[in-house]
Amino acid sequence: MRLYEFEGKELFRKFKIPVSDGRIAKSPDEVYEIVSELKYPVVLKSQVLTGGRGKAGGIKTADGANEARTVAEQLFKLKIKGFPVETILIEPRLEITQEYYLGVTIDRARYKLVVIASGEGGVDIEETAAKTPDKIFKQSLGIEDDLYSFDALAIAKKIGIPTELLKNGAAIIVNLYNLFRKYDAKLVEINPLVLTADGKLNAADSRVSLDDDAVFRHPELKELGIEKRHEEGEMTPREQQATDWGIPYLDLDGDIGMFPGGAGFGIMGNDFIHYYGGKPANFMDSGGGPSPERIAKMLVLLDENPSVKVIFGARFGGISRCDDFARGVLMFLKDHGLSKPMVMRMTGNMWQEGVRIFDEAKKENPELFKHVEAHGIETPIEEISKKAVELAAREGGN
Amino acid sequence: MRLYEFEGKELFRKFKIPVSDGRIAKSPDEVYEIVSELKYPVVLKSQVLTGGRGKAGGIKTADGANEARTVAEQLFKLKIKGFPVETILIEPRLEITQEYYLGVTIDRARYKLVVIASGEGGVDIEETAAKTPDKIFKQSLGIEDDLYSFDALAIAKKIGIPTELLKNGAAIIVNLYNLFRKYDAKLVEINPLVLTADGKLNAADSRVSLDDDAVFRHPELKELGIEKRHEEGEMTPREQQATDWGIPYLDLDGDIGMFPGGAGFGIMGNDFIHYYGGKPANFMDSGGGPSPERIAKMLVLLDENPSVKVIFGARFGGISRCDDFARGVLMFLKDHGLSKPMVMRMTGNMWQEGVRIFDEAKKENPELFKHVEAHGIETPIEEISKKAVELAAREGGN
Amino acid sequence: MAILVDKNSRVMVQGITGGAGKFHTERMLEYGTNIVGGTSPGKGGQDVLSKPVFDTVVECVDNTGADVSVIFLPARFVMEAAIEAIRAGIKFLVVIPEHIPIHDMLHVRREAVARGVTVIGGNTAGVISPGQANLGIMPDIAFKPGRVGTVSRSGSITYYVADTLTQSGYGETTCVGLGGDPVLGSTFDEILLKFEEDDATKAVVMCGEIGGVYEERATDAIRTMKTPVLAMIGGIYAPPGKRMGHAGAIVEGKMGTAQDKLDALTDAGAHPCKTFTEIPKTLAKLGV
Amino acid sequence: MAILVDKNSRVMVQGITGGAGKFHTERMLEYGTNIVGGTSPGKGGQDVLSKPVFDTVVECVDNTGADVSVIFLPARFVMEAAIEAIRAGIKFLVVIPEHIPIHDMLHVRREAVARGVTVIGGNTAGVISPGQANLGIMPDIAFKPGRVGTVSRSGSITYYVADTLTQSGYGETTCVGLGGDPVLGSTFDEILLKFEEDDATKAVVMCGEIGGVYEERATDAIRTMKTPVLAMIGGIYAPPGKRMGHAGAIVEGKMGTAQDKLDALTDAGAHPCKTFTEIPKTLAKLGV
Repeated sequence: MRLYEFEGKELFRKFKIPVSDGRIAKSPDEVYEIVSELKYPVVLKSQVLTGGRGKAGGIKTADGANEARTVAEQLFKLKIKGFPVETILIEPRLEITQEYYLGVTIDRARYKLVVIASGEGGVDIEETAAKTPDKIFKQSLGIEDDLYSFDALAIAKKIGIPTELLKNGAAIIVNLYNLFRKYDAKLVEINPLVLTADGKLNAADSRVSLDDDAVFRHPELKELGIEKRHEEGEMTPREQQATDWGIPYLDLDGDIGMFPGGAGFGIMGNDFIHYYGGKPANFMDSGGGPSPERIAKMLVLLDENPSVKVIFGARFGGISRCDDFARGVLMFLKDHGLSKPMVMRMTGNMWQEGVRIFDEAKKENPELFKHVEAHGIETPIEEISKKAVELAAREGGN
Repeated sequence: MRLYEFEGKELFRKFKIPVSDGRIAKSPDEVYEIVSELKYPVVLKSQVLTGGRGKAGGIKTADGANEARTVAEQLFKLKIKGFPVETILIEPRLEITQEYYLGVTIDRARYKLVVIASGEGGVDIEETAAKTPDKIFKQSLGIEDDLYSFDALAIAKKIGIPTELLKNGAAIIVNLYNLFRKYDAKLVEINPLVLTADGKLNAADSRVSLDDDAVFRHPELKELGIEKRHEEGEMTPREQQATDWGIPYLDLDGDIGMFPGGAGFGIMGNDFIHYYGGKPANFMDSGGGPSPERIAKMLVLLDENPSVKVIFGARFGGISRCDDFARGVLMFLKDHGLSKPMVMRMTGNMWQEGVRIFDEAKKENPELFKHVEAHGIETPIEEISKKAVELAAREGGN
Repeated sequence: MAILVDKNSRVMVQGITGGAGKFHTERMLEYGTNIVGGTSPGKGGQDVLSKPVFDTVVECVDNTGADVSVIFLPARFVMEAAIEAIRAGIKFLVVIPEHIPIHDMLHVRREAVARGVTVIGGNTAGVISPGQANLGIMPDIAFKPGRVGTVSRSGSITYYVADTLTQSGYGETTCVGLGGDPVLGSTFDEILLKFEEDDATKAVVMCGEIGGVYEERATDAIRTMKTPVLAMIGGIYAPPGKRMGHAGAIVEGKMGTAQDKLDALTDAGAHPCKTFTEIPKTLAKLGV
Repeated sequence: MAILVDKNSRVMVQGITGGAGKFHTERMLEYGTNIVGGTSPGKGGQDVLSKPVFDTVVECVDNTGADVSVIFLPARFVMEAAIEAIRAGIKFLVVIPEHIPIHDMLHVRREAVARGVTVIGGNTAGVISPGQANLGIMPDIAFKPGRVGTVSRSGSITYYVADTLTQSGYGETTCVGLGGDPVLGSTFDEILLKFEEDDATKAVVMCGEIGGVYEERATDAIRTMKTPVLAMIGGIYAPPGKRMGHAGAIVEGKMGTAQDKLDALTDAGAHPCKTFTEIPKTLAKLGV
């Protein structure tokens, strides 16, 4: 769960990491009102859940309320990598004399937390890391380890924080690390941490990503107004629909509707379609042990997508039982009806029961199954993939 | 810093340890008002910073507001081991079917935290521990160790918490341990943890002692109304005076005023006086590196105490410098004047400077020193002790 | 004859009284897995499927001699359950649930490494040594005793690969699902090296996917192995995954695309396969 | 010739730029203590009393070869300073400040034990090996090189005992103040056993006091020692101390009165002394 800059700074404030007094606004009029009250020149920062905001023109300065309103009008029209600007953070403009980088993340390969620091902060930090790795300092710690001030001070010294600010710098590093552990973060970054002309350190930007799976442990986030949110750019209407239904779904530009089991074959199935010359219309993941209702909804998404010419179904029942799968398909066939050809394969856990459910329903109403070509363990999945590609070519006429 | 029962329960509540809804009252009228609002029979519990409250008659039940007022009038007149009852905690009366003991403390000899539990809680827990130690269960943990639910559950099972409440019992133990670590406690006890007739666990009493030296880390205690407090029973006026001045001081029943250096010789000096047949009038500790003002105040306490016939002074300057000591004595002699004989010894850090200060002052005004017999390193402290005892015998005429 | 679990393993289930726990315990028992009991705090003394239920793992180990445990519990309870099992002397632990907090898994990993315990998961379909023991939620239909080991991130890929090996007559020694969570109890290299030590395993199929760092970490192990390794990577045609900020790039380097991963593994000596049907062909070529 | 510190020790001061730190550093230097530098975070590069100041202990150790450190810092900074010193390779650490949070000292002790470092204090007057090095705040007037070691809880008692030994011609090898805090970096037994290994130390005077549990813990060590131990306990006539709840009684047993402690030590073979003047008499009787 990625936080907005202003939310991350709220957490920084709680952990005594110095940030500017910022105010947020949702409209040009609000921007005008806020800036009217302020005596100093401001910076208007678009709040979006993506990087590259500065280069995309999402950060602007203004000297007074009128200029701020004009600038804000432009910003609220912006879309940055598909994210519309809905909130602007207004902060005093800083006179910056030096930019540092501080970050904490998880080194998954070594199962460590890593504190990263550099004396060359800013947008080009990755280039610095790639070209002059000796300008990047890292300290690895076990999840159970405290970061002590003396180690933080050594880091602050290495990245060139001035002597008189070493203790402050060390405190910021320790507090950032504590914030990371306290809130189950995956990533916290201050980039840049700036040294201002009046000799103060200030976290000029925040990037905080928390572990969605641990948010339940932090109900206080809700009290701060920080809630689960959609982190992708603007969605297609169908992606929005899938999100509302809790189904991981992504529109692609092909014509084969992918109706897979778990995420693993969800990814590899797309490769298979490509190998045989087809193009998937989507990516989808059923999640572990989907209910019949969910299975039915997955099919609705594909059936109602005009780009989809053919549906490719694959179910290897593990925690997801084939009987539930079959029930879901049947529910869809009865309640909604299938308007395009579907070729599918079903095997694994409870597959006999799945077959029995299909057979019975077919006996009762063969019409329901007129577009369905269902295979079992006897047909390799590659054959099904090939059939789907062939069908799509035939249906699409292209 | 020992907390009152109701304060400890406030912390319990924060840590989800089940306690009754309690209300506190400062007068019989307040008790009457509160009980009038309540529908259930209540128990009135005197809030004092000492044990043995029940046996001293400090806990009473009442069935209605009138009875509660009458009972409260008696309780507010009580003194329990020298502690006047100033606050009463009013709680619903519980129907208790079983009493357990839970505690966490520090094993100083082994540098461990220890969780202690017993199926036989209540006031006789120490007797249980002494007579049937197999009914007491202990688990030692390092200060860095978390107490996990599974270990807590094993403890809960050992002390006989019913199967259906094992998870609740384990949670209480874990939370008590977490409270201990979170608040830098020296001791937390639930005695008794009770099982009520309606099958619930309830922390019926709390005992919480925090580390005074770590209270600075917990400003939130102040927000809960928990502040540093005097933890002794009623003080003599002189003890109160000393406390106000920040001087550790205790009245004893002898006639030799003890004016020692650090706590170490403060304790042993008292023994020495006894060895030579005398009796100290007090215990006192100067604290590390006392200022001249503090030294002077220590002498004021002794000079104004009519029981004191002779003052016995001993200073071995370590972190407490003899020059400051001499300046303090001189300040007292000039501002207050000494009304009784004092025999003293001064050596150690900066002793030459101390001697110089005395010599100079004496030259200027010999009258100031007419009651002062000052020795240096040449006279063993035992000789000074003997002299003090002899002087006291002479002065006291007994 | 197998790695991690075989017919002599004494298997317990943490969360044996829960819905999923009970359902899959029954399936595992039907497969012939030597399940000796389970835990459910506060339900000690009951029986489930004629197996004894205990309040704690220590009690279960003391009374049944369990040495392997499978966890079926809500994600938020997994960390303590895993540490409990590790401290109680369990030597191999399978963590089925998904959505386990990442920091929790770091604690579990630390405890496991400190005590020499192998943990797989979370979010794994489990481990099966065909004909001997089936731990987790894998469908038994795909598996048959044989001479090839498999290790993969995803459950569904495990099934497809095993199905392929079974249909083509190779069969499997052990099939290991590492799990789909971002931080896992075990990594490819650790499992590959266990296969290397198993005489019955004549080749290993390793299936990774786009994202994460565990595939790249396997190259050193593959270079040292005598047992041939076949590699499949999912996501060759998937859009590149999101990186975790600058810090992610700095710590983990360039996040490998699926093709990068496949190239790295091939460079280390693994035999790349695109589809399942290429697996038996490659094995035949290698003379397995 | 001494324990813990001698003339070859390379001593640093943590908090060397502070008021007390600087004052006592000057005194220690005057005594001839081999002080090589100190730390004060944010003041690295300065000089104090012609000794270099560093930001971190690691820098100080790297540049000066320091192996002993004395801490003069406010109590709330002691835990981190101590852990910093221990991790930087300091082998003997003297913690002067009082009022250190108890939980902090538990952390320090853990770190010290894990890395084989000796810590004394908090709330200690320090350690002196007369004629060689004086660490802490002890007045040098009381001390002279000689053949008796001392270890006590209280600073003032250390001075009186040393004064007695000095005046009676025995002199001291090393005098150790354990400190007055409720949880200490070292215990009597640990220091006694160090004296046992020191050839120059012909006897040890141990001074405890009422309260706490550290005196009783020394009895096992005393039983194994060849070097005679003289024991003094303060508080024979003091009112009994407060116990720490039921839990304290359960964990620590009956809180020893001063007389109980003296009896236990005597029973273990120590020679009890009531006043300082009995010390040289007892030593003479023992032929020291």
